[in-house]
Amino acid sequence: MDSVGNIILYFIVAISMLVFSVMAVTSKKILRAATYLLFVLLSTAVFYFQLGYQFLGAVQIAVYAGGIMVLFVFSILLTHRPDDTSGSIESHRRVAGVCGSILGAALLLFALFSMPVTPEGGSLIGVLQAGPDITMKMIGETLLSTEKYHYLLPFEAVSVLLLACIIGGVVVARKR
Amino acid sequence: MFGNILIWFVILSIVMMAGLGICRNSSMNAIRAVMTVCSSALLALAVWLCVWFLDLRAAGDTSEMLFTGSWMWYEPLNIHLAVGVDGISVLMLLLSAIIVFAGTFASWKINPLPKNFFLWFALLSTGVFGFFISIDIFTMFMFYEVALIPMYLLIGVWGTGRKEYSAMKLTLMLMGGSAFLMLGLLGIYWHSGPDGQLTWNILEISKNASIDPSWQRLLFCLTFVGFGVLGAMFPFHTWSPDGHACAPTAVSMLHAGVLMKLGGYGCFRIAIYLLPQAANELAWIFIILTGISIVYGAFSACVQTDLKYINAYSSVSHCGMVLFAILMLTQTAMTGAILQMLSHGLMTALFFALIGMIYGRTHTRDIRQMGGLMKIMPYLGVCYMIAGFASLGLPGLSGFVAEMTIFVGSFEHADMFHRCFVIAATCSIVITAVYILRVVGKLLLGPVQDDHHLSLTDATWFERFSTVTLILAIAGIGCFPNWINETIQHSFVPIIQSITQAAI
Amino acid sequence: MDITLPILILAIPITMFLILGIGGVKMSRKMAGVLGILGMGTTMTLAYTVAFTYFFSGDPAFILDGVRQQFQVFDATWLAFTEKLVVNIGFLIDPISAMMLVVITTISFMVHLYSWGYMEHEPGFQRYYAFLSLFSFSMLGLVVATNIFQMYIFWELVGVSSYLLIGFFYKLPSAVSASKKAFIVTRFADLGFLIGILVLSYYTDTFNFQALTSDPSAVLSTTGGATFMGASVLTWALVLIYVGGMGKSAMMPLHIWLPDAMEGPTPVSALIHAATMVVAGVYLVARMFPLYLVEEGALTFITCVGAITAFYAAVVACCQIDIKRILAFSTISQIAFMMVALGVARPDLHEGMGYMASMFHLFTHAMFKALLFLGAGALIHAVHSNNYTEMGGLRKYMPITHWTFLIGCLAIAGIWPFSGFFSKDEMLAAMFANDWLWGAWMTMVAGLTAFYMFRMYFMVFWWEENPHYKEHKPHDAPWQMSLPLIVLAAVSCVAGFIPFGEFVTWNGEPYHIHIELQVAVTSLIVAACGIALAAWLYMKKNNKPAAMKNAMPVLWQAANRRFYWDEIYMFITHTIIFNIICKSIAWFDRHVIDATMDSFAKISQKTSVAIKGMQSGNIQVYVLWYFFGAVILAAITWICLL
Amino acid sequence: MDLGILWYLVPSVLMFACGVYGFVTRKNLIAILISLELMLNAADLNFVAFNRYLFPGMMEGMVFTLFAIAIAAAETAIAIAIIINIYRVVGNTDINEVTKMKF
Repeated sequence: MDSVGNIILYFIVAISMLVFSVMAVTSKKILRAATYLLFVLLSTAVFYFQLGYQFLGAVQIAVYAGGIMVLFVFSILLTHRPDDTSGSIESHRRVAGVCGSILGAALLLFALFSMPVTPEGGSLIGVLQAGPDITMKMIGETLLSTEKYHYLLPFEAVSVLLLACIIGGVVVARKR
Repeated sequence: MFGNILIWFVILSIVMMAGLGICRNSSMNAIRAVMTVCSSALLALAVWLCVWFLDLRAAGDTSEMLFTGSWMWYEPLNIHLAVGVDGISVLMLLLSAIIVFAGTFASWKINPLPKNFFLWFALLSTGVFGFFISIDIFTMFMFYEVALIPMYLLIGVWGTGRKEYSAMKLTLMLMGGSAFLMLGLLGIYWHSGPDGQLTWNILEISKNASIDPSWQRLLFCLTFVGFGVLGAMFPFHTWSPDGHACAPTAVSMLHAGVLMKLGGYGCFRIAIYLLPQAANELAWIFIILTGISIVYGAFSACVQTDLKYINAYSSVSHCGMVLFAILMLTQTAMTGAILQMLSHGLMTALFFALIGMIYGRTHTRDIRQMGGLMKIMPYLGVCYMIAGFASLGLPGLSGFVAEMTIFVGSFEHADMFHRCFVIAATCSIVITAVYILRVVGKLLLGPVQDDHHLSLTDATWFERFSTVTLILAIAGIGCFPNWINETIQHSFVPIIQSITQAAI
Repeated sequence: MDITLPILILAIPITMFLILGIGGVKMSRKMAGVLGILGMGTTMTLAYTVAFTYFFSGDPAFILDGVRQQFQVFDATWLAFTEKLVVNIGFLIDPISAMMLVVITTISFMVHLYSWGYMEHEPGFQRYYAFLSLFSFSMLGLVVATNIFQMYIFWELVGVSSYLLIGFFYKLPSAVSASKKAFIVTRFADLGFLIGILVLSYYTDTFNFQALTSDPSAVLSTTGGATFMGASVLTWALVLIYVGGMGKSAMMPLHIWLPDAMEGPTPVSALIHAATMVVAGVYLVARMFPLYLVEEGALTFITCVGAITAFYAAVVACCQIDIKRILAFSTISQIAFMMVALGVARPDLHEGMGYMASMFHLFTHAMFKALLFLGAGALIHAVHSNNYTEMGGLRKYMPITHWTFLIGCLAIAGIWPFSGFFSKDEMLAAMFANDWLWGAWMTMVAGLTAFYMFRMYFMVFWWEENPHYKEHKPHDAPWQMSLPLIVLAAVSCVAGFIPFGEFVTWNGEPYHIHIELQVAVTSLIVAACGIALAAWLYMKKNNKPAAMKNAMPVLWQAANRRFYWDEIYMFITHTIIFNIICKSIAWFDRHVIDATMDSFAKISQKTSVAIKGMQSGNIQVYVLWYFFGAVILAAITWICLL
Repeated sequence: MDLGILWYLVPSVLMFACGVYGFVTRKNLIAILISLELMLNAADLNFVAFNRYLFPGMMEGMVFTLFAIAIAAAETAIAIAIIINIYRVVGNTDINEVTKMKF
């Protein structure tokens, strides 16, 4: 039996997440769309916190909401005049998009609800207690050592990727 | 590996390409020098091989293939670069060398992009030589494809008329044939070793393999149709008129002269030799088709007005004769088939060379717009007549020998079916006379049709060189045919043996 | 016999051909003419030597116990089809080939000499002599063939030489089409010949004449009684081989090329289309005569075809106005005579006299017909026209031509003592011996012969002078042309007295010619009637011929148009074969076969155009498709799992 | 009432569907990128939820989400660089205008 607070929090976050998702993809003004995306990202971060992944939530806020959104906003400001709107494409495409997404969602939801092995009984409290708290020490060890289920090589690869991406971004966007 | 004389055919062709590669695009003389030297070298090599081969045969070497060699190429599939020649391949190599040589001179003034033209031309000849020296069916197939591909560019870039269409049609139809062929060859490979050791080598397959009759029937149809497309068998011949009509001179020469022989040679070497039982059972189907080819091609040629179309249809008829003779499965008829391949190769090459030369002067190939050219360009006129006479089977030229050998050989079958088709095939000699004389009458004889033609010039030295080479070869075969018989007679022994065994 | 002479007989003409053909362009006319004449003269001398040696040396190889033998001087392998079926090139000498050697070389030499004058101003003089040499070579090769295949080879070669020479004036469309026609018609006949050879060789396993003819009954047994459509295969083979002969010898219905072949230069007509090549068919039958004897059906066929042709050609000849055409039809008629004589010959009838008579007539006919053609050439040379309507009264202007021509006409009409009388008499005797029907029929033809020949003679030399003579006075030809006329006329006068039966008989045994008085008198009377009628009608200008023509216009028109054979052939070849068969096949090829192949390409092209919109490059559409695809796949998987 | 796994998965599915819709229908390149971020985010949420509910003792899901976020950052940076470049060349960021490389 989860606490009422948790449930209320859940509903607030879930509803805002869905509403802002829809608004992010339907808004005519691109800057607003970016802002709605920010809210969606923040809501996701709240979910992460709720699920007990504080570090992940922090990263989500810092990198996504902090870093990526800034990029978005800058680029929007660079490439748009304030009164620019971004309309959707032809209506039949929109119909196809609606159909496709609803169909996909329906199929996935149908799959989820008919999943025979769904741990219906699992409550948030229960699962939070089942595992140990994720401490920074554990995260550090996982990312930076080399045993089984430890991720030094991917970590380094990602860092190289980021480096390459920095250089690439500079090169591509540089004024000629 | 380099001690084997046969490899040098391919190496020389590659050297030719390399030599062309270092020429500058604009230096026509350098390009011509490379082509002349290399094609002469190839011709010399072919003649040398021929003499050496006859020497070995005279010395009593009766093994099926001489100058054999085999080098592993791709182990997992047991693909070798296996080479070897018997009398038939030797003659085919000689034929190819003569035509490459003559083709070089026939395209002496090719324009534009001479270097690229000769590069593709050299690649084509690489494929042709490679095909004839191979006795590994995979390598054979590979060289076959090598020979087909350049054709597309050669016709598409240097051709005339609806060249893109024709090039595409020719390539697609031949590639379609290759698809059948590939299936057939794979089938043969998978049945090549009864004891699990699969092989591509023709000699080993013919010795060891005992392919199940029902499989043989399927594979025979696949391979025969595959090669038959290249041999312009009815109803897969339509690439030939369009393709030849649009191709540049040297390419028509090489294509009709040698490439179509690849079809006949392949039918003979692979379809008949490796699948003798099916050949016995199913020959009748293809006898009908090739019989139709012979008569049909000849009739079609009668009403064409484009010189190249006439020759293309006559090629359909004559190449039909090759396949027809092969299917008769008797030694004499097969000898005739080989003779016909040589004869048709040489005389069609001569025809196309002459048509190219005439076209280069009059800028038309429509016989209704030309006339009386004998007066204006007597040398070319006489050559055209000689080619025509060779085609309609004048004794003393190659066509007669070939056709007669085929007829005599085909007549060895006493049943009504074969008789009817042989007699239908013999009728083609009359129809051939009709269309050849029609062309000669309209093109060369009679009054001059177009006054602009009066100022045209006769052949230049390189054109004479090209035609004389071919005429000498044609007359050589026509006057002294027996040495060819002697060259190839051993080569039939194993084939006839396997056919008779299969018949029992 | 020494092998050198025979080889030289064949080698000199072909060498001349190559020299004149390749080097002719660089040669002066005189040089070419002299070379050609010298070459032919040498060949003639050698041929005479060979023939003389054969007939008179008494060598046991040639004559054994009074029977003349066949002798192969050499016989070298040229092409081995199988171990047994081998084509040899050889030199067979026997009575008929020796006789033919003499005939061919003599006429050829005369024609070479004659052409020196006749063709003097024609362009392509060197080429002309080259072709003449090629023809001589081919014809000599044909008669000395040791095997049927060698004969076929040279048979084709004479066909081509004939083609080249008929089309010598290649700028004239009529000459071109005539040469084409000649080649194609004979080629068609050769198809029969070839199939005949194939059938015969399939059963007998040999091409060699000696092997075939020395034991005909053995040949008969090899066929094992095989039949096809009611007739034995041997009959079929022999008839088919004879069809080849029909083509070359212009028998009905394959005669249509010969009148048109007169488009060639006149000396060529004399050599090829009167004296030598056209008798090749007769020679072929004579060569294989023992074989024909065992299949009398084939011989009957030959006789019938010959008899019909002889009559047909004689009737047509009566209604032509082109003197060369008249001579052409008379040639057809005379060759048919020889054919009939061969057809009626049987060993038990006067010891196979028909054979001897046929060969005898071949010999005399060659001489007097060449004479007539060369005479006609001289006339054409003088008047510049082929039609007798442009001539008339020429006897005063051209005495040499007149007298030699008269001798020729008398010879062909069969008037004693000219050569034609003797040979024709023998032939008629042989025919009467076989069946009086043949004899009577052919006697009538002989009468017609006399009539049309003298009709031409009177129209050309008597009748009425052409007014053009005042402007352009005709005159006798130069000596190069007159000399051959005189020589041939002399030969025609005396040739009849040659005891031909001593030299040439079907089995080599000598036969003593004696005049069958009854037959001789009958034929003489009939011929004399023909001549008298011609003289009555055509000697002086009068209205009788025109009146006759008007009396039966249909018949005259039909005969003048050669009973519409050309039209029938034109209809068959041009309308049916060319327009209907060939064009429909060509159409079928373009619009059915090719269209099918193209339609494969078109279908795939259409399909690709239809689906290439999917490959728009628009990533959003791709995602949409991908998503739909994924959803569908997931759904399918899901349903399957349930 | 328990917050089971479905409670997290269902919003994730809906968010993903929104992303798909946006990706397919938006014309602006940046808007498309935004939709992409939505889908990525949905996937991240799934990782985390599954990790928490099915294997609470392990942290693979979290680690992968971390990497995904890092890679998303990299991808966004490059994408935006390209978009800015396109804007300089073409003059706007409409996906239908960017067809020069197509042929």
